[in-house]
Amino acid sequence: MTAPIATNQTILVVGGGISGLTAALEAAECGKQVILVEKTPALGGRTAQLYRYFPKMCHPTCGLEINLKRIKGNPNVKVMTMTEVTAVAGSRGDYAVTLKVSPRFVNESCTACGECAKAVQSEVADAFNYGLAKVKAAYLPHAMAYPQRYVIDPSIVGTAEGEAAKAACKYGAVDLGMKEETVQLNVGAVIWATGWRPFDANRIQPYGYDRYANVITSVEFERLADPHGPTGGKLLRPSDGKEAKNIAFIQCAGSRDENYLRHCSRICCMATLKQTQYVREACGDGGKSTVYYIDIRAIDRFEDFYQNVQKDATVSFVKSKVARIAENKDNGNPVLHGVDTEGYHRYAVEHDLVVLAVGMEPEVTGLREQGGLPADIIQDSSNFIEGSKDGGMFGAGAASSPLDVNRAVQSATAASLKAIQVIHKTASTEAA
Amino acid sequence: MADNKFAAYICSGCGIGDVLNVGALEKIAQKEGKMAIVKNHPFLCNAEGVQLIKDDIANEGVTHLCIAACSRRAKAEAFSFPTVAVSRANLREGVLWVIAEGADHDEVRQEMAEDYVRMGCAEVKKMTLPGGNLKESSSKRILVVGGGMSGMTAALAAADAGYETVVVEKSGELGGFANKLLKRVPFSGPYAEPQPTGAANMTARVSHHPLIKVHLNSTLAETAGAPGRFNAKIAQESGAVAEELVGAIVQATGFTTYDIAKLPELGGGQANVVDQAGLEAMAKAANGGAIKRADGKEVKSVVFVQCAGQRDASGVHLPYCSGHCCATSIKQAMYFKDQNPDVDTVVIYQDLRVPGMGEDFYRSAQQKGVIFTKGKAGRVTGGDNCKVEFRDLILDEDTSAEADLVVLATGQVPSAGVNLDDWTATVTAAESGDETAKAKKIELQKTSVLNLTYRQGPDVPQFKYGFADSHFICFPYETRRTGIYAAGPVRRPMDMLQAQEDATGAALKAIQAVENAARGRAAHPRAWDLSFPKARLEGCTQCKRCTVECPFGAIDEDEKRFPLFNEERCRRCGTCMGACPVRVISFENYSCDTVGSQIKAVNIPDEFEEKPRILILACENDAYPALDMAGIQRITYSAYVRAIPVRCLGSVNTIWITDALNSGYDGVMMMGCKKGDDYQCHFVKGSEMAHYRMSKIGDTLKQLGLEPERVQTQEVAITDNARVARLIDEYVAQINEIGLSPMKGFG
Amino acid sequence: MTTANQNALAKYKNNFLKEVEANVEDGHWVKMCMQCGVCAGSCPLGPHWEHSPQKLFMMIRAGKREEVLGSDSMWMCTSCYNCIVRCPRKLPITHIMHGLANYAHRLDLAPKGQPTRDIAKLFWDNLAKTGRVNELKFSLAMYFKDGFGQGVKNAMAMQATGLGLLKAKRLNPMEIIGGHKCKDISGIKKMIAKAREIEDRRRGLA
Amino acid sequence: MVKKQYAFYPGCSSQKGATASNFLTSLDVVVDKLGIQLNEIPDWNCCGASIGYGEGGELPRLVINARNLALAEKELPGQDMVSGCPACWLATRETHERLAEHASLLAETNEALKEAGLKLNNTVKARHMTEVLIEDLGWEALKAPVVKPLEGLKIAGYVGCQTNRPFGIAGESFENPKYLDKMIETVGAEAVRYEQKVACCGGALAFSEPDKSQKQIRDIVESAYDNGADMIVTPCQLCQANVEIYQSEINKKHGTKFSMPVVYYTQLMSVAYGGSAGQAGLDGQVIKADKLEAVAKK
Repeated sequence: MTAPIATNQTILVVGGGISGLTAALEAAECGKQVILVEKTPALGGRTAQLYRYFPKMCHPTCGLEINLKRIKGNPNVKVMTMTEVTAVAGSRGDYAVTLKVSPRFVNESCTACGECAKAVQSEVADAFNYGLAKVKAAYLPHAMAYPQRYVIDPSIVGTAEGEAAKAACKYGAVDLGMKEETVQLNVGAVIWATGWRPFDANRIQPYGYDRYANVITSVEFERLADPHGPTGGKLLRPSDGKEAKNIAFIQCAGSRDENYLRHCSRICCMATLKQTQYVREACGDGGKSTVYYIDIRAIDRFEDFYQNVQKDATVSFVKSKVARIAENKDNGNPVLHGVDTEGYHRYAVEHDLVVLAVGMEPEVTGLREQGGLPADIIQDSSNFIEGSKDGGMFGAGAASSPLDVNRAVQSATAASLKAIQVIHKTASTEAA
Repeated sequence: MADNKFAAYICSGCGIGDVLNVGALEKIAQKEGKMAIVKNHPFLCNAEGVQLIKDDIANEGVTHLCIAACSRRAKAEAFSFPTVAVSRANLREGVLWVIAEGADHDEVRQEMAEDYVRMGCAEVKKMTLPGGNLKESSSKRILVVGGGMSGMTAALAAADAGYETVVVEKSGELGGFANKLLKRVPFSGPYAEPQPTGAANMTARVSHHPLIKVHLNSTLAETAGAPGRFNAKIAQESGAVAEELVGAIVQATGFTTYDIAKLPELGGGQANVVDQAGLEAMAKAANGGAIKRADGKEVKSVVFVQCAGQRDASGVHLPYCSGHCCATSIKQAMYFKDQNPDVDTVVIYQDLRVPGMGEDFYRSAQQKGVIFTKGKAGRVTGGDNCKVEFRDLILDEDTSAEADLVVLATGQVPSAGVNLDDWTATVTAAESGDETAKAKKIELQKTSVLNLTYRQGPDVPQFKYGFADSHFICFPYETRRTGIYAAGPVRRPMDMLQAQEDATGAALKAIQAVENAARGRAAHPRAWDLSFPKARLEGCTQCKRCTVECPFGAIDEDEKRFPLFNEERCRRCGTCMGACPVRVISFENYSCDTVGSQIKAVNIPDEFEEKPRILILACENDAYPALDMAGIQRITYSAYVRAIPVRCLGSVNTIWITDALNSGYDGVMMMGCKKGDDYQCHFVKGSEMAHYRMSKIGDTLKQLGLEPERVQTQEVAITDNARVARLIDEYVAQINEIGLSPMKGFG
Repeated sequence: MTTANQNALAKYKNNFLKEVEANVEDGHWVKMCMQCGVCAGSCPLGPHWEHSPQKLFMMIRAGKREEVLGSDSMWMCTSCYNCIVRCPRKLPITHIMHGLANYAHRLDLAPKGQPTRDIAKLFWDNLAKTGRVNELKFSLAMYFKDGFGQGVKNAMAMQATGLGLLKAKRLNPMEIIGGHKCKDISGIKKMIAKAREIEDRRRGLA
Repeated sequence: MVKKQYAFYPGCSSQKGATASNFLTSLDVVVDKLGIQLNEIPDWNCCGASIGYGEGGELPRLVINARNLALAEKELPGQDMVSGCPACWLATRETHERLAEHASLLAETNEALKEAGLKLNNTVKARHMTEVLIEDLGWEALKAPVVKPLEGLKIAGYVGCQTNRPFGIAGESFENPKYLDKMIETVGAEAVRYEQKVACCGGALAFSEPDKSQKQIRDIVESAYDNGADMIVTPCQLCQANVEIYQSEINKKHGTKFSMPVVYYTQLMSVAYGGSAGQAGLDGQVIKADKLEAVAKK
């Protein structure tokens, strides 16, 4: 591929989730040149994998549609997918950035007609659905994927199936010869919108996520509730595909815990309150949600959402950090053991399904080796980005702090202006 | 300008050519579409296909082209020809992928494709290329209202980016609420100790910044104009009025603290019961020494009562949580502990809300010996020996704590100016001669912050609880007053860290607004849009529907009550166009004609063919993508529908409906986004307005002798791929039920 | 009331938390609890506690001195360490429970005849005598702690067990005379006495 | 070959004629086959166990453990201290770590130790026998001497508490440690999956709260039966004693017919390594481990 033109007046945005999209677009709509790099094959990030937003219960893809329309309509933004930053040299106003572009095995000629997928039989884990389902090894990441281009999974490259996919494409879009490429860029400022990842629930041993099929994570639950998800929006539990009606939500799964994450992930309380309404949506009055919490952090305007959920007879709250989960061998129900600390009431209750409200940690950690952040970046004790020593690189969105979408966008918009300040300073000093 | 030359390009790729008779489509484009050039290509979106079109533009002088291929949502970059008018006939997602396979559908599938080609040609014929409207004289200065932390941050952010900035502060000094604080909570690691507020340094930077001009003791007497040309009249202490021409406005007017006098049950108004602001004052007075009460007694024990007059479900006090108060009380408890570890400090909370790294600040306070008790305060009595009665929620008992001082953590009340609902009601009443309303209007006017000369009222609309927030989660700066952006606690309850971030973001949006205005472009969400509404005033009946219904207050009225368009305020939704009963309002590339001609272009079979025709008018942001994605997922629906994307249901003019029914359509489906309190419409009331207007169309239907079912409005979400197909098939069934339209052949 | 208790009361007046921080093993951790209750739910003998650890911590902060020190709750600790490994604030809860129990015992505020309290004392005395535990003497002492009659009953009740061990050569009747012991018993005794003396001095109980 | 040297802390229960004497017996074959030399710490004393706190308090408990560490430091320089008994190990390791953390406590400790003519520099690492076997020798080495694989034996690995929490074996989880199952498999037997692997047997409260702790024991044994175990194996002396000895009591009280052998992992190894029933201390079972004896007799 040909490297896009970039100068010290160009802003590099790393990460194509809602924060990266925002940072890139806000700068571009101020007339700035932006290069937006995304590690995965499509833009949208984790918000695209959410079913609904709190508190409006609206659909994240609605905002994504607008942002994609903004991208399509704006020549100032150059998008590079399947691309990662491997090195950053130089300093504020003049960075030399090295990018690694992984092969998609499908070129710009792709029309998304889908013939390659028809020609391929073998399947791979569906990343969009957090591996809860499988997709063909030639796939469109999801219905709204941008760029609207298929991906050939490396596993079938060099196999008969790979050739079949190639043969099936009338447009010469399948290019099995693609190799990993390295691209060098010069940019004036860098915005790290590298986002978050769900905390690894396997590490929370007392909850047996690794041992019990019906203990899942909050991000997986989003996919279950989504009509575009693996269960077509039905809340079917993994062990036996039965509809889950009596669901437990465990807060601070990893967060606020010095054994795992020191910080509070901020979004999980609201996310769970939202998800209790998925249960209502699916089961009506027949559903039952129980929220096990330490503090309900429904901050600022969100308080009324909390108050409305409290009025919902199908939702109850227990002030308790669940001690451990066992499994009822006969029916596969998780059994929660703990104590309601409001007055000390011991419980041992069965639920159909347990949803762990897993915490947020930075997707890109403090590791300095390849793929990590440049040494110049300042991170806090949980590896969130506070800024850079030379003041030319900025964290945006969930890479900078555990933030909900609204605040992530706010943060990204601010980061966008800070980047513009940098390149304007460079321009004016050069002019002088 | 050169003569128009029309061309149509039909793609036979992605299987279009295999399933559809492309030759027939070409003929239609020539004969019915009257296209001067008609070409087909097996792979139109590749370099060669695109070059074919470029060459015709360059060599054949093509000015208008219809691309009959995939959806307008696909291949946008390949099919971007900025110098010509372009329409897209959606043969792939709109026909090929949604109509069931097999020979018995060949006929209806082909008819559908032919209609879309007809529509595409008809549309482009009525389009002109938007020229934009460059403003030479456009101002790029930024006005910041409010000189607190948010305001100063916004001013510095804009000025540091090279934009001249004007700050208007009503008090005699910059710094705002931060001046009242001894210290702030930490913004960065290790999140253990209170930090200096930094207000003084910031004040100094603002005062000395070459690009920043500050008006102290000043308020906005009047704000007229639009982005790029706001004229702000600034009333000064002296009584003089300064005028500033600015391009955009950041409203950072902050908050006031909830009046503790309203909390008598919590000791509000009694001795030694203070709010957090009061405690800051005491701490500043102590100046590093022991904190003393009003009566001079050294405070040896203090109780903090969280959520005082907040999170109140009873409707008496603030229903919301102000977010910052838990961390603030922690900070204030540290004031005591750091000065003297033996002071007893107890924080009574219901949920301790210190998100993110605030957890470390909480730990630090515990480390210092601050006691946290989960409880709900009942009665507080002040005096020499204060008493807080509360329910200990852990020990499950009613108990009480005695202390020298009680601090109530009260909430933030936004200073957002006039509530526009209130305003509109008052104005309407006043106009109908209500005297008290007239008086109230004057009182309201006094409370205004911006004093906008907009028809829709003097301030920005408020979202909830008086906060001037955006309605959208993905777009916190999506203002309903183009070029005016609220920032800080006036937008939403928040702490200083968030306020400064927010102000920086708002400054960017202000910069964007002045840049867009200068380019004559729209603002978010149609930032790329160069079209803007034009009105043939000679046809106007001064009915004021456009001025009333414009969701963005873009249209004023001149003395003769003709609409005065402020295109820089306009968001290009077309609501005015939909509202206009005499259809004098239009955009270059979107008008009553561009849509009307498409409707008329559809070939209506006579009733004996028993092929109903159903018109779909689909919101281009939610419903049309849903239809599109139904195609991408190969979900099939009836071939009897003809879908036209509209910018917003609010732009739908009833003439389209009546024309459609007159010309023999059997039904009309309007698909818009969610309405109501949690509306999805980025043009505020489009969907709602459509429902309203269609409720009115009943009479027209009666006159035509048609059943009300022939017009249907649906709320469709972007995720409704499968549902939208179901809705279509159900409606087709329903239409077959009530029978085909009697109007056929009369159109 | 023991003088130790009087001293403590005098020194800390109504600030029980400060007293605990100063005098109870790892007591300075009590203030760090955030009342999540994971300890309460993790304890195998939880169902038998009057007050769970996290509740005890709240009671300490609330100054409920007699209720806390008079409670038999912390005597229910089996030292399984579940609470420690699960505590999100890393409180050494097991140690705090041991510390509270010991403190209550030293001030003689712990419930009289609390079996674990009594046995803990017997055990310690037993090891302090020879430096090593003499299981037979320890068991017999246990049976007879509530007087001779009860002792016989206890012994009879546990006869099967005892005989089992005897058969398995895991209970040695010869232990009744002599049995295992350290060589430097006197040194050990002096050492323990000294440690006790230092600790009491530090805690102001001397 | 050069034997690995360790300062050995047997602990009271492992002494001749004490409840865990059979553990010590079985250990002989194991250390011999694995080339380990255990040098008993001269004149070691009791660790205070988990119940010592009641009367002992903090410092006296630290001091008695410090004495053992000081003795090892002095008499067996350069050797890690290894204990077979979790309670001993835990008390010693806790002492080592707390004294390392708090200089004042170390000073006070030494002040007391002086009375016994000792001084502690706190340089000795306190370890548990399972730790040593897994970390210092490794699974391959543990498998090598197996001559009589315990084929067909279904064994419930009962880890219990104190070998597992709060320190545990490196890399193992507190809720589902796998090393004991791995040991069972290493000696050729089948590890039974059951719920009570890390449940508490009541520990020292077996004496003072018999009903409460016997409830715990009952759950453990029941679960082992339900999952088809022939016997239970444990690394813990107190667990072994409680779970084995009180079965008769439980049977008496609840009419159950428990007769579930409870052995030490060293007894399994001893047999698998070719040791006789006697060498494996199987004569020390209150409930005979017949199936294991059968293998030993092969």
